Amino acid sequence: MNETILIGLAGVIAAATPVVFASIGETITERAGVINLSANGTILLTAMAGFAVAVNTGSLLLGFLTGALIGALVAAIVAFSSITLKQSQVAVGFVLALMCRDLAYFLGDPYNSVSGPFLTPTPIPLLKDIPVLGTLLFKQDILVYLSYLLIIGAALYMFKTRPGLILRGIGERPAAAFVRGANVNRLRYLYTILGGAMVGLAGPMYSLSYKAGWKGTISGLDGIGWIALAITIFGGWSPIKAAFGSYFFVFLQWLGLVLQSSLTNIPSQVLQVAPFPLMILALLLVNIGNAEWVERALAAMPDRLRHLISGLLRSLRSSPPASLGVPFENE
Amino acid sequence: MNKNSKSFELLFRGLAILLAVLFASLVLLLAKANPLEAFRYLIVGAFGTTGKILDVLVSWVPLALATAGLLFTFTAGLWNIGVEGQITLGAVFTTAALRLLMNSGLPPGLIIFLAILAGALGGALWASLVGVLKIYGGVNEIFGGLGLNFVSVAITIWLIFGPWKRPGTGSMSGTEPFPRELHLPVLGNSNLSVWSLVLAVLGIVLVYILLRNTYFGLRLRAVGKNSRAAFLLGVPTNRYAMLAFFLCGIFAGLAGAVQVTAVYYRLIPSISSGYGFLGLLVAMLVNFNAIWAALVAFFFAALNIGSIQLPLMMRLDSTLSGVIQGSLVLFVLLMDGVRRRITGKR
Amino acid sequence: GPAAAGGKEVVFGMLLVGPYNDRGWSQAHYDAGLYVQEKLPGTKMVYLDKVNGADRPGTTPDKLAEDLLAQGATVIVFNSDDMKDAAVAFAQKHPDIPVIHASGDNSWKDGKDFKDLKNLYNVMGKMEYGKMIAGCAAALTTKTGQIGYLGPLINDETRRLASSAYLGARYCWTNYLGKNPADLKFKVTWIGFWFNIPGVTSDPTQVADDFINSGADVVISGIDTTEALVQANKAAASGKKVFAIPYDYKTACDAAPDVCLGVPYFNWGPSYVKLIKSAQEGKFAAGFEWLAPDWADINNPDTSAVGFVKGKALSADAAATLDKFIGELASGLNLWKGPLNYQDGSVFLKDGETATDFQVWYLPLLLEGMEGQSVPAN
Amino acid sequence: MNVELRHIHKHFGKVHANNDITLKIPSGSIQGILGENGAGKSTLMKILSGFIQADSGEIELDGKIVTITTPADAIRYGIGMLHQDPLDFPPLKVIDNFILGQPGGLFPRRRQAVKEFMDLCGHYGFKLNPEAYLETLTVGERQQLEIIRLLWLGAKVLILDEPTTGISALQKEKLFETLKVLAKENKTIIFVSHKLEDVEGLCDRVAVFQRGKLVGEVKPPYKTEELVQLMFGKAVSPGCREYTGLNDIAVKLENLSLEDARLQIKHVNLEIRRGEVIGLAGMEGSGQRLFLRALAGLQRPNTGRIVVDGVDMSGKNYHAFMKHGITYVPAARLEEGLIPGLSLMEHVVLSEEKPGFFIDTGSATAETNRKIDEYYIRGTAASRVEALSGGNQQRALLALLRSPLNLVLLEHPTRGLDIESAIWIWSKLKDRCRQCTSIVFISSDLEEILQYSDYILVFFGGKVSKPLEAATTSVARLGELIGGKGWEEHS
Ligand SMILES: Nc1ncnc2c1ncn2[C@@H]1O[C@H](COP(=O)(O)OP(=O)(O)OP(=O)(O)O)[C@@H](O)[C@H]1O
Ligand SMILES: Nc1ncnc2c1ncn2[C@@H]1O[C@H](COP(=O)(O)OP(=O)(O)OP(=O)(O)O)[C@@H](O)[C@H]1O
Ligand SMILES: [Mg+2]
Ligand SMILES: [Mg+2]
Repeated sequence: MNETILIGLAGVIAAATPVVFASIGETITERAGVINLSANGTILLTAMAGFAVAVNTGSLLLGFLTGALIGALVAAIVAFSSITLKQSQVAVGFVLALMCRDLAYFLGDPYNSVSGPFLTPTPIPLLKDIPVLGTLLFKQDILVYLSYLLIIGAALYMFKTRPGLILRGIGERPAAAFVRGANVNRLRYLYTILGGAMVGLAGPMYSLSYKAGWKGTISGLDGIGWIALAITIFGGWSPIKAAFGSYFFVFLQWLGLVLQSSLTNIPSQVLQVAPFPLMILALLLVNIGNAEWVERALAAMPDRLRHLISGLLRSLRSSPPASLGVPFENE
Repeated sequence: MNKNSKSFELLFRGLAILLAVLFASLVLLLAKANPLEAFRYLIVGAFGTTGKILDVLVSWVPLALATAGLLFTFTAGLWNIGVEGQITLGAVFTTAALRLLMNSGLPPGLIIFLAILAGALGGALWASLVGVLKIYGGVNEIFGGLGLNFVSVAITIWLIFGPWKRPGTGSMSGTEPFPRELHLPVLGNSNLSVWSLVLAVLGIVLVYILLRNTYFGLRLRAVGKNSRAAFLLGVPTNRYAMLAFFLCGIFAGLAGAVQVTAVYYRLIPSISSGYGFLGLLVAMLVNFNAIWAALVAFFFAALNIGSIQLPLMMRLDSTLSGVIQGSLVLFVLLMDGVRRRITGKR
Repeated sequence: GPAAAGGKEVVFGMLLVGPYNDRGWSQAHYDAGLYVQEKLPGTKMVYLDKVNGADRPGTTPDKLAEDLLAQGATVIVFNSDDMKDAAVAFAQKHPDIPVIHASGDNSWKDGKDFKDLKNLYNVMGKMEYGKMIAGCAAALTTKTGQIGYLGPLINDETRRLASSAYLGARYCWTNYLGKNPADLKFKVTWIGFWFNIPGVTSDPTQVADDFINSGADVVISGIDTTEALVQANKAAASGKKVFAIPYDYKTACDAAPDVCLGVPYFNWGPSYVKLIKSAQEGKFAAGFEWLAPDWADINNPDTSAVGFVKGKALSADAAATLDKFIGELASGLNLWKGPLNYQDGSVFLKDGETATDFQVWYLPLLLEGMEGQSVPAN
Repeated sequence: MNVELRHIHKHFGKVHANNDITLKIPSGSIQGILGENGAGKSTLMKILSGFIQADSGEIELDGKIVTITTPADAIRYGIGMLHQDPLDFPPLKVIDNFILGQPGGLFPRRRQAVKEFMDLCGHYGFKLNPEAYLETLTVGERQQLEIIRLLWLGAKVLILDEPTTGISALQKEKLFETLKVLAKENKTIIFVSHKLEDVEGLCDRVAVFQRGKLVGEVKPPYKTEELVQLMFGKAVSPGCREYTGLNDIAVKLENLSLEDARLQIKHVNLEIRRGEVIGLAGMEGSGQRLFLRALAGLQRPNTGRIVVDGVDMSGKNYHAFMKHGITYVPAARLEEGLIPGLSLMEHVVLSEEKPGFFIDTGSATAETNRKIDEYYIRGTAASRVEALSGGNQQRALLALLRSPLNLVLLEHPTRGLDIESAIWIWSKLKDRCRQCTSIVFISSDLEEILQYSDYILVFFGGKVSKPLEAATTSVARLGELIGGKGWEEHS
């Protein structure tokens, strides 16, 4: 493959890494049956706070820890209000999405355009020399390598381990998990906070690495959180598909600018927003089989055609955790 | 005090407001600012002069319209997060109509009227798209709406920098401003257009009446609380959910139309001004009551206007208003949960 | 000071489109305000930043200017092209208030958009020169012969600035390095806005990376934010020899001195002093100024409207050549001179013909030899 | 294991669900728990299994007092419970359901688990495919899975809460055999039911609950009247049969074929006469619900016609059917039937077709109060429906039926109700029949079907029997058909 394209694709992987963290974090949270809608605000707040801490302490590690901590804290608010107080998760998450954003802009003002430390790539010896893959995967920074571990680890955990089975269980049917000995609400707290910490990490991943620095409202991060949420859904609550969705999203953006000079009669906005219609289309495909009118229309079709289409629709269907957003009460 | 009484509920509301104020103070202290001074400037900045109060009303009109619309979708149990895009498309349609008709020779009043109608239509169509996706395609309205918000911004920017760009330039300042006769007339020396105020007040009253004691309002509530059961009881639930989106879209579109005909007099990149999201916050606070919605929206608009004084007088960022608005809603939600826990009501 | 004599106390209000501390366009104006306070005793600045539709929803710059009036301001500065209509509207509404609009053209008699207002003054620096110098520094430095220009959105101003950079680069490439102009690759990629909006614009970080990955070793920034410098710095940290040229603000190189070839910047202070002083003395009159650098010393803070600070990364050789180029410009070298074609091959300037200010200000297309979109797609 | 419960109390708000229950269950026996709906049976079992906690009282296992605060505790002590509605994970595989909750290392040893699963299946004669998805299993199979899962976890006490509601007679036989084997293996079995014949056929001892109290313990031989007397505090008579059908045909099905993701129903022909009651019997998931929904226009038939009052309704939707006097009453009252958050009065307004824009609150309240009186609903016009008791919710649902009606379709009209309420509900329904309304209903209670139907359709895996005349059919005959036996003469 052309080296330039390879390096470009490697850049896509790097650019997508924060989104990978955020969408897998959200995937874990939602698998446990909780929607944390606050991602957009969380990422901005942690980008700012992580940057501020790193600037003041000179420590990147502290910056990242701050991000994870604040992400966990915001998630804990969502968990507390939805699990303990039984308030609407969507409402609380949405409020936090807006409030944390403004908080980031307000408190981050003194750090606007201050220069600070950032993470540089660390190619992995040996691995980096593998043809194609070396350039693509192994000349990145340490966070990108972490993201590989995260993708594989999260998928293994979710689908192959005992606690992963319970995680899926509490999202599907908390009462059934409860009678099998799982402390549903405690686990929901745990996974919401854990997922929140991952979303929180995405912030410093921008401000201390991929988009080093903090520039207030022109940091260019407002919207990322919503995109990560969309990708979670697009990925059908699977870590691997969420990662794929993140790469795909950034790839389209990249394609948009690579093709800008050759496709001069296509407005540049088209490829930039393409992920959203695509997300909607994906949601449409996986859900439309459940729509009443489709069922009615199918019923009127001749047998062969009906079986063909309904088989197709069934194979596309991917349903969210059955108890997503539903609080669990055993009394 | 009786744990189930109204005053108990009020107590918790008061507590929530107190907590929000404390939280905002804490944030201000973190920014090394004097909270009392900041609050004073917020208040003076919003109500200090008649001009300021009129400015608050300028901001109130689109916010109240968006909130009023959202009461329909909230009542129907729908999270119309796409309202931002609906405001934007309202503005786009209004601009399109004005551009189309400005040289038609029609009387300006009629042109404005038609353009506002077009705005309502634009918002309604965009909302219907979310509705169709939700109702006939199973796409959750939160994600459909979110996606369409992004698309609406892209459409706006494309129009501003592409087909509708000003001669020569193409800038964030938006499209070519419309001539003065196509502005909604303002009150005296202020920025407030009485017509848009009338529109908002009428809208609030209409929503109040519709949701209060009508068959329509009851059916909408039934759909919102239990759509399956409402269907079996004979309510055409899909039609009502679509109607909720459509009506919300009309109001959001009107908000967009007001932004074009009474505030910016053109299409700008961030034409929705965040009123949709802010409207969602307001709607969350007011429990389906349109009159309360109007009052809370006024308070939120006042925070927006008052916060302009912060950078001016204290070198603080104006986003404090958003922090206050958000924390208010957050603490009201939290305290509501605490109260229910205490009273044992689920 | 001498200026204090006879002047009355003047409060001037400034409306900044971005954050006052953005280390870019807006801060350059803010610093100029501080400069005025220092040079003109008896003056005081009040300002409001983030004056744009996204950050201050529901209001417009002309309305916000009223807030500055309420603070006692008697002169108002609008600092962005985006405030064009607001500046005009405000000036019309307050005919007795001197209004300074940086970067507009409404008071330009020969411009396309002349509004005959007694109290509106347009001032702009000829950044074209700054960009030419930037382009020259880039051409003198590039080893690959590939220069990337990170463009914001497409309009007259951004086209002419990108084209100026190209002209400077091409001149130095051919005249000093003696290379074939066809071997110089100058590519403009537009992100679609002044800064990144995820999901709406292209990501400038990606654009900068893409330039670097596809072989450009100098990236010139035309946007409000510093992605070009940041990405070049990162690439350099991993061993690549790449450089960047930021924009707008005098000390912009400080963020990554090791890869910074220099920065073309605005110095609004002197012209603001002049204008505010005339207001102070009651002599303010409408006008339009498009100010060239002070060729005696383009970095003289008291006289030059546009400057170029050389960066640490610029080699000594290149720096010397660059000085030579600046000297030539100072002595009248005009790069806006024919034969010059537009990007589509049509003739812009015939052989020997020089461009008028009008032609440069309202440049309709990029120039021949530049790669990239000239007009937004419809 | 010997189980002893002492002075257990449990309140839910003002309901005293368990009132000073003291009960001793020896190892190796099958203990029956009998009581009408809402008597507190499930509550006690949930306390024993750690799902909820008692307000006060003691639990003693093999002579030692234990504290059980979560299901995890109960599992540790060897107590396993099969809940009234199976608490398992339909989207997961059988083997995942089996493993989920089993303690152990990070990675479950799947192969080992499959082997042990197959061994247990073999031991008790169950045929379960470990790799199948749970949603493809019948309720009976899911119960079997739960039983062996609990045994695998080392359960010494097995609680079964109404395990016979959703399964066929055949499956029930098999279940009872298994339980007897387990008792012989010295497990303690607690069998909860409100069906007398189940308890009589299985249990070594029966404890009877009434309104939260333990009112008596009985040993075999059982006398049915004695049990009924204990359960209800009085004897109950179900009333006598009455045929209300006319000769006039209300609804006619011609060659109707239906299909959903799981099963097909083919070529059904049926005539429903005015005032007639048709009961649909079958294991849950055999097609009754699909059929009932098709009759309401909620499910579109693939072929065939539904003719109502001479009008062909094929392809029309539920609201079109409603206009022709057809109404569907779902089983899940609060999920599908009523609207939590709205008052009774608002329900009455919603259910009526009145023109106009504004609601006339005064007349609506009057109308609601009339219905409250007529249907003996304990509540007021302003009561929210979720605050009504289950029986009153069901009454409210009936009160909301429009009149006149051609056909009422009911899913489990008396599920969760005690016999008295059930009898009252049916008397109201029969009143409707006398007003020429036909009724088609689903029930898993064969007695109810035989008692109230004029004709019965039996469903088995999508096959539909010819209408059987209720008066000449027996429970045994129905049980066979439901279990898939004796269909030859029907095809
Ligand atoms: N979680 C709960 N919240 C409130 N009340 C409850 C709850 N669970 C049970 N009850 C009430 O406690 C009483 C006893 O209920 P329980 O479920 O133990 O009855 P049951 O004997 O199992 O009845 P059934 O035969 O219908 O299963 C009923 O009045 C019921 O409404
Ligand atoms: N969510 C609730 N809010 C308020 N009160 C409730 C709620 N749920 C149940 N109740 C009240 O608790 C009591 C018990 O309800 P439950 O359904 O257990 O009655 P029940 O004894 O089973 O009667 P029925 O035989 O009619 O079902 C009723 O008086 C009911 O009004
Ligand atoms: Mg029970
Ligand atoms: Mg009950």
